[in-house]
Amino acid sequence: ACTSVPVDERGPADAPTIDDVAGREPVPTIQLLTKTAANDPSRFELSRMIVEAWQEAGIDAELLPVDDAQLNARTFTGKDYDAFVVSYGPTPERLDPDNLLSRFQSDGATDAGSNVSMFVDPGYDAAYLEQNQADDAETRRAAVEEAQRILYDEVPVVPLIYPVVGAAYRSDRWEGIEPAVGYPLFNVWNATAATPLDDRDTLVVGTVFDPPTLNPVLVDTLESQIPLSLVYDTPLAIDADGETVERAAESVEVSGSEVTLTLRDGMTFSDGTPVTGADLAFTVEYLRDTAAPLYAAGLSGVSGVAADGQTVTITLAAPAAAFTDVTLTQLPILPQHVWSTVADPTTFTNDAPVGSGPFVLEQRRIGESLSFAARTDHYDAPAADRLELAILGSFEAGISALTSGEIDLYDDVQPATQYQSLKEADGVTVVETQSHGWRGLHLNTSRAPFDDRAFRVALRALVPYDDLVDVVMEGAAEPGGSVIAPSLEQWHDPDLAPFEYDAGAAMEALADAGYAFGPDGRLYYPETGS
Amino acid sequence: MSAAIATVGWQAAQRVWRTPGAKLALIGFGLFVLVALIGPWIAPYDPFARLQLANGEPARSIPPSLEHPFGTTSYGRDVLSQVIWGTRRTLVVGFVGALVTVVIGVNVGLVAGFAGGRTDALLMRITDSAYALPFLPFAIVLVGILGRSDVVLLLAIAALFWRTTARVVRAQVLSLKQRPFVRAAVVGGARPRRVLYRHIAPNVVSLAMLYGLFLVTEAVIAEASLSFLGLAPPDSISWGTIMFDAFTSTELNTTWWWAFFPGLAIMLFVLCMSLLGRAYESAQAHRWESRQP
Amino acid sequence: MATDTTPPVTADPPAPERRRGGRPLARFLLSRLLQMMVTLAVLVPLTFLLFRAVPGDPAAAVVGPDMDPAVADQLRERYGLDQPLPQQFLSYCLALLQGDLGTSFQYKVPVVDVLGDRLVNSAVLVVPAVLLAVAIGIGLGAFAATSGRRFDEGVRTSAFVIKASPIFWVSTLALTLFGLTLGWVPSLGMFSPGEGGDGLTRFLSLDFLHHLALPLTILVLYYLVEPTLTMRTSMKEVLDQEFIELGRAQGLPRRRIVYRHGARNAALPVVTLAPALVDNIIGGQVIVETVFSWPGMGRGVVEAVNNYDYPMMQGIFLLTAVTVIVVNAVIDVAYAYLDPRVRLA
Amino acid sequence: MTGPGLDVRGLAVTYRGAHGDRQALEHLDLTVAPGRTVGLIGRSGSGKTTAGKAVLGLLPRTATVTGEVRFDDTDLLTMPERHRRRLRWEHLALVPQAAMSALDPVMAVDAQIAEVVRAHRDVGRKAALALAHQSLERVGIHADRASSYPHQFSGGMRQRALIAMATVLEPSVLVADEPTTGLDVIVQDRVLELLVRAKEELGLALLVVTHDLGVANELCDHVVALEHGRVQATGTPAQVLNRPADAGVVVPRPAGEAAPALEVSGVTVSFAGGRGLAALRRSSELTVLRDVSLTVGRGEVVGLAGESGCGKSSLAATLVGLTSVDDGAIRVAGHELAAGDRADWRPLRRHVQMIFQDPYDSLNPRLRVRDAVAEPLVAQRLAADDADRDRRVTQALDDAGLTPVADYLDRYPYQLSGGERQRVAIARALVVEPRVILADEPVSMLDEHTAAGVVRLLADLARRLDVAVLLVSHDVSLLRRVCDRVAVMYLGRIVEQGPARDVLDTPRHPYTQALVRAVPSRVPGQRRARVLLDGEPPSLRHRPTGCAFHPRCPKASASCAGDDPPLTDLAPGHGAACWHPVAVAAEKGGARA
Ligand SMILES: Nc1ncnc2c1ncn2[C@@H]1O[C@H](COP(=O)(O)OP(=O)(O)OP(=O)(O)O)[C@@H](O)[C@H]1O
Ligand SMILES: Nc1ncnc2c1ncn2[C@@H]1O[C@H](COP(=O)(O)OP(=O)(O)OP(=O)(O)O)[C@@H](O)[C@H]1O
Ligand SMILES: [Mg+2]
Ligand SMILES: [Mg+2]
Ligand code: NI
Repeated sequence: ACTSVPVDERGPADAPTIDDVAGREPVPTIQLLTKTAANDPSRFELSRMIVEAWQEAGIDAELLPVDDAQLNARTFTGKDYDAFVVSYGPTPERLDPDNLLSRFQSDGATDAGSNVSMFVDPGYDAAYLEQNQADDAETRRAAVEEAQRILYDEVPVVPLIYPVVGAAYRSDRWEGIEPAVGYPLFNVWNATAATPLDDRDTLVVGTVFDPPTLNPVLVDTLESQIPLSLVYDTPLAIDADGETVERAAESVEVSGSEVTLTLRDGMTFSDGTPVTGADLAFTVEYLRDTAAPLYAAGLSGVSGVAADGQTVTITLAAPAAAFTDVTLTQLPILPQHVWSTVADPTTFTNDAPVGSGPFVLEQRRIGESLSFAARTDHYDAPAADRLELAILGSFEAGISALTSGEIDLYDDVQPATQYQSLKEADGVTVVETQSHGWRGLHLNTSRAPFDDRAFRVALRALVPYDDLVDVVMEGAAEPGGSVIAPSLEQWHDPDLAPFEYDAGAAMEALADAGYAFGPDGRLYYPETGS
Repeated sequence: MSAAIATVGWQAAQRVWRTPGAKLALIGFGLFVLVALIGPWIAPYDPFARLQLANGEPARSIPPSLEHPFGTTSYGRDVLSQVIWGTRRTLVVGFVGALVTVVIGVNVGLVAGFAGGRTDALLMRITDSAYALPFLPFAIVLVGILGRSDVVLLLAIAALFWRTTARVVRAQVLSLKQRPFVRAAVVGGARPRRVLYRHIAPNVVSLAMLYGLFLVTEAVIAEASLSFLGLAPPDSISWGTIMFDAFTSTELNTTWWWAFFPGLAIMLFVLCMSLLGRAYESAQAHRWESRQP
Repeated sequence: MATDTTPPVTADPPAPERRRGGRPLARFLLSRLLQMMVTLAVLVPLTFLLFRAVPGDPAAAVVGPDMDPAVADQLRERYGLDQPLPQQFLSYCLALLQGDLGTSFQYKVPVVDVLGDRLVNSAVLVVPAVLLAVAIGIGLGAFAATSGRRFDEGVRTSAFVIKASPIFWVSTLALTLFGLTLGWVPSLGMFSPGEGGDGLTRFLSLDFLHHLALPLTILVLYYLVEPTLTMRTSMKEVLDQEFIELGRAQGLPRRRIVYRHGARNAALPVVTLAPALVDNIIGGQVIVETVFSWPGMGRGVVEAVNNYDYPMMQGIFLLTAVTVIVVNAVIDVAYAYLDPRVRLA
Repeated sequence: MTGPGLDVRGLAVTYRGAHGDRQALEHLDLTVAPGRTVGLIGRSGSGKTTAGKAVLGLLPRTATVTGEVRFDDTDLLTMPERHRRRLRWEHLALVPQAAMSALDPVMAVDAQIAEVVRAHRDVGRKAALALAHQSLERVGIHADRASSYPHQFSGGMRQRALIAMATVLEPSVLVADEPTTGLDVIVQDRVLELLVRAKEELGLALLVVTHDLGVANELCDHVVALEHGRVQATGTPAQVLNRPADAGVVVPRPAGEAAPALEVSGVTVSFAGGRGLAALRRSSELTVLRDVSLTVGRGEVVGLAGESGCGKSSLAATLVGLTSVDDGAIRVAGHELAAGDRADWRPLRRHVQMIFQDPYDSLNPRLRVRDAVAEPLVAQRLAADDADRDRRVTQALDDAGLTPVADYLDRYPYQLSGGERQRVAIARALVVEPRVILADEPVSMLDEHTAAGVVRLLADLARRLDVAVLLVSHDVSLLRRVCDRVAVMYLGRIVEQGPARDVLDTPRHPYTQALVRAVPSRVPGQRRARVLLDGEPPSLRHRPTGCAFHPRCPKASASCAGDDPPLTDLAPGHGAACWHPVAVAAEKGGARA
């Protein structure tokens, strides 16, 4: 017979109890915000399980699923929450630790600031700054380790799981496709490397994400970057292993706050104009000055740009380690002769983008498809003649389209289990990669009881990590630990062990801090004055 | 007027019962209502519980069997229990939606038809405009703007569905107004309010009930459609949300039962209601209007 | 005396209006146009209020784990949502008059640019579905009304069952069965990736028809119910009428009576069904487009909602309403043309 | 040219139904020889139409027909449908009962006739149309109207078109089912004339189905009376139609001037015409009553006659305040209401009451008799208490002749017969003890016997309770029987007014004369001279100039089109609005002939 998943062995074994609650306040009900089951079923499941475990342990908690916008408004832009479940995707920029670490700086701990957990810790700020401005790898790594250790110990955030993400392609038709970090299959490397095994000439990539715009000034989501990266070259790029490598730039030199790039010779934009350092210099200033949502933040530290032939020197106000690894690996090189004539870049649709990338946009049909033609004169010329991005109506549509062969490659950052049914499909290869993104629990350290580290530690110990991995993720995940995922080997601190469910430790932490369960079964704050 | 509704309602039920072919629908309807009322006590499992097999494996995607007559979902939940729990929300939305709509529709129709002139013209232009708004896009947008909640859903239903009832009632009132017995009431010295509520309104009640019955099915389908599109209130369970889960699970081709049974429930319920409506209609047809002694 | 002799039977009143489609029709058109304007005049402020009273926040959809919160203010400013409401309404109306529905939050391009394609995509699915459904419905209804009890009952029962079956259920199951399990039809979109092509000729390709088959079939089935039932009832009523009986008495062949006199009259109410069916038609379209990933207006509205793209929602909403109003007006006029009682009234 | 006749033997029809079988016709025998007319008469539902259709083989499949229908020595009933179909219209034609709906509304009239022609004769479109036009011409519909659609025709024209359609192939047998029901008497007269002419010209064997004994009397050589599907009597009209058990003549009111209870002077009423935007324009207003003046004294019964649509009901509605007055004054029981005075009618409601035409619909279906009758008392708060109310309700029902009252108090309208309903309506009018009762065609929907009872009751009440009664009716013989005075309306004007006998026996206005004479005589053997007025009844929308009657008036002169004649007294108390009133002496002789 079927039974519900037992939550036994989790009882508050040696929970601190008291008979007299005089002089104590009860801990209010904790609200855990999450997305609705409709928006994100597995996140909803994770959250439900956590709340159930907390309740089981005697802590009053309730689940509050809300819409995307409401969730964002209450958390990222409002900070009006107790705890919420977040999902940090495995985006390329997160291959560098700076992106995640930057989210815990004290000066971002305002209602509209980027420090969602409202975490304030001067020691952390120092560590963050050090890694950000370090100019040698060793110092930076040490500072990164220090920063992640502080987050691990102070618990403003609890990474719950690192999902294993899946992707799949028709290996009976294409070769040369290799899994990479970030988006494992759909990236510029595979787009150019994919080679047909038969006489087909178009690589058809399925996606549920309809890239909203091809105007770099307007692009505001990381996902929209991918089509952009096919059309526009970037000076640097992150390769399949997560290393920063040269791309349009032949060489890059960093000395203190000065970055010097030398562009390849002989590159042309798709309209035939040669690519020069002036274009890159223009781009840097243009995207900074037009406040392009995706790039302006990274470029804000640029205090000066100078171009000389193919060489460009960028001066930063202060050294920034992430500038090369994050900003320059994303930055599309724009043709100055096109953009300098654009009257209002915010209404410019950029229907026929002129770039120096390996592909040119042939046609874009909103909600249906984008098709690209390969540029044979590119230094990394694609093996296939064309690439088509087919916009799908739903994730499941992509699964069936790959099965039936309507698409060749499908890479929609989803847990690997979602690709399960493809494993049996003929001619399809499913790729599973350990994500460097994670799902986690942000705790609002600016309000009680989350302002108390002991309480945060207790809550963290009451999360049933194994169940999250086994039941919700169906095994396609690793239990959480540091904010820098273990898969980012060069930054992850291996000393920080994965979390484990440990009710005893939780109760101990509560008892030590003076919390106790009253005769009514509720948890009470420590006695005031003590 | 509520007394009129009560008597008309009871007499209607009796007559419908005697109408051939309606018994089955009435029984089916009764069953649905019963399930909605006592669902939580008869559901074999917690609808949200992730079930395990005896060997500790999650009870994922089990086809219909004795143990799980409607099978289980890919999360290992019992579909039958979900359908049973979903009945309540579905029916509540259906009936409350229909009630609100009928009340609005009947009153708009009564006032427009009876007052005539400018009031009528204005109300009818508004009704026309309501006809220009197709329900589903309207509701989707409304939910998108005001948030996913039952109140918004009912608002959407109430905001549009009254239009048919209003039109029909208005037409009825216009014809009643010209009927000699209403003119006779005026000649007899009845004031407008008395004419409207004593002579006209009771003759509209059975029509309103009929539209009420049909509106229940419309509201149920509306709720289910929105839920299916993922616009149900968070954490709610209805036949539509079960199907939404099934549809977005990517495992529909291996767990057809997940979507099949909640859909079947909707179909049977709607069928029951339409059959009832028809039975009521035919039971009503010659009752009061009979010209034969 | 004059009255006692039989006078020649003469002097009927003069024919009131002999020019067909003359002034009465023009007057009718004019009044219909005016009525349309009034409806629009009610709708436009209503839409505006609906969307602006609860101002949309394009930032909310974007700022999140992947985006810096600082971007939010920047975006709000860009979409000019900080102006006072009356001023916004004015600029909204002025823009509307120029056919400008605003700029999509999501796509960053004018809403009309996106909607044009989507409207065409919806039309190629819905228009054939409606036409087929009406044609088949009229035929089936007429046939059911005039054929034996058993067939008639069968048609009626099937109609009721189809009517009771939610379309999302039917489409989901059909997609699962024919698309996924049996693999007879493609499961998504309008074209196989890589096909597509350009211009309207792409809708003539085999690939398109293959994609069209299942959603079209489901829509036709779904749309079929009302015309069939209406035609059936109306046909039965017409067949009970005196002029049909007279046709029999006149010795006209049965088929001629039923189809030339009966069906022609009975089909008129089917035409007037249109306004009442709008909900059906558009509701079915939204669902089918969503289930089959059909890039039309229906899926557009769902996507717009999921992306908090208010200008897009508003645009679709208004465009749908206008389409409905115009189509209804056209149908009214068509009806007036078909029925001499209206045309020459 | 004379074709074969029709011979029906032992015809019986049974309808199979969900609730068992129903024998609609039992053993009917009749013979219609060429050039002869046989009438089938009887009350509604007695099986007349069934018989007519059975003859043509037009009954639905649920009907079982036995017996013999012999035409030209063959039995139509045993003939295969294929053959029968060919016979129909070529030899046996029908003028169906419902002229209003017997023509296909979406097809031009001449095209419909041509279609029949082409179904039977191998002729081209043109030739068929020509034949259709010829046939329409014969019934007085000219080519320029022939291609109209049915809705553009008046009722009379449609009936004529149907006759044209039935005779286009010059059949031998014609079955005319209620050919004049629903038509105005003057139009009826013309249609009857047409039928007779067609019969004579074509040598038809004519079978007429009617419930109007007058029509049967005038038209038929032989009559078969049906009752519940059984032949009740058969023979010549003289043998079958004994003079109807008349309501007897109501006791006339004692002579002398009655104190006026209701006075109307110069009342003009118009309605906003048209629909939609047209309603906003003043020019589309429709004046339905023009300068109407009328007096009804206490205890007096005044009749109001006129053809359909002339404004009789509008006047009645105006007098109870259901319609507002543009001009003129109304004085009821001492209360004066001036024009434009939309003022409160409420104080007058207890003095003026109305009885509506349709007994089946003038009672609220949801109120019991008790409540229906009490309604005016409750609405006007006239009863002192419940006991008083009950007493007055009982009294009113008793006055209305519903005894024993207790039997009726708790019934719903659907449990009452038409006559009983009308009596409840009368009781409701009486319960407030009004001074004036307006009865708008109170008996036109009742069968003759019931109608006689109701009318006698009204007249009796007028005498007994001293109530003034305005009786609206188009039934001249009814008015003759019960009224003290009669007013005749034409297109919203009163064209003649005076003592009932004077007006009805010696009409002075040509219209009244036509109206009175057009009523088919029910005296067996009496053949009346037909009136046969020109043209169609005019509509208010196209009101002729001057004397509105002049386009149809046999005596009209050029001047008639100029000025509208005033109502002038031609004899004491007897006025007519005509430039050329009918001479008295000549008329007297004519009427008696
Ligand atoms: N198709 C039918 N099926 C069953 N019963 C019928 C059918 N047609 C007529 N009847 C019944 O047969 C009886 C005779 O009807 P018929 O139409 O012949 O009456 P009628 O004398 O013409 O009456 P009316 O004056 O009202 O036209 C009625 O009781 C009627 O209800
Ligand atoms: N509410 C109204 N609006 C516009 N026209 C009306 C209205 N009521 C009546 N009429 C018109 O007024 C004219 C007189 O109608 P009324 O009912 O008074 O005639 P009637 O003499 O009672 O006829 P009948 O003998 O057919 O009852 C008709 O032409 C009618 O169409
Ligand atoms: Mg009859
Ligand atoms: Mg009348
Ligand atoms: Ni003369």
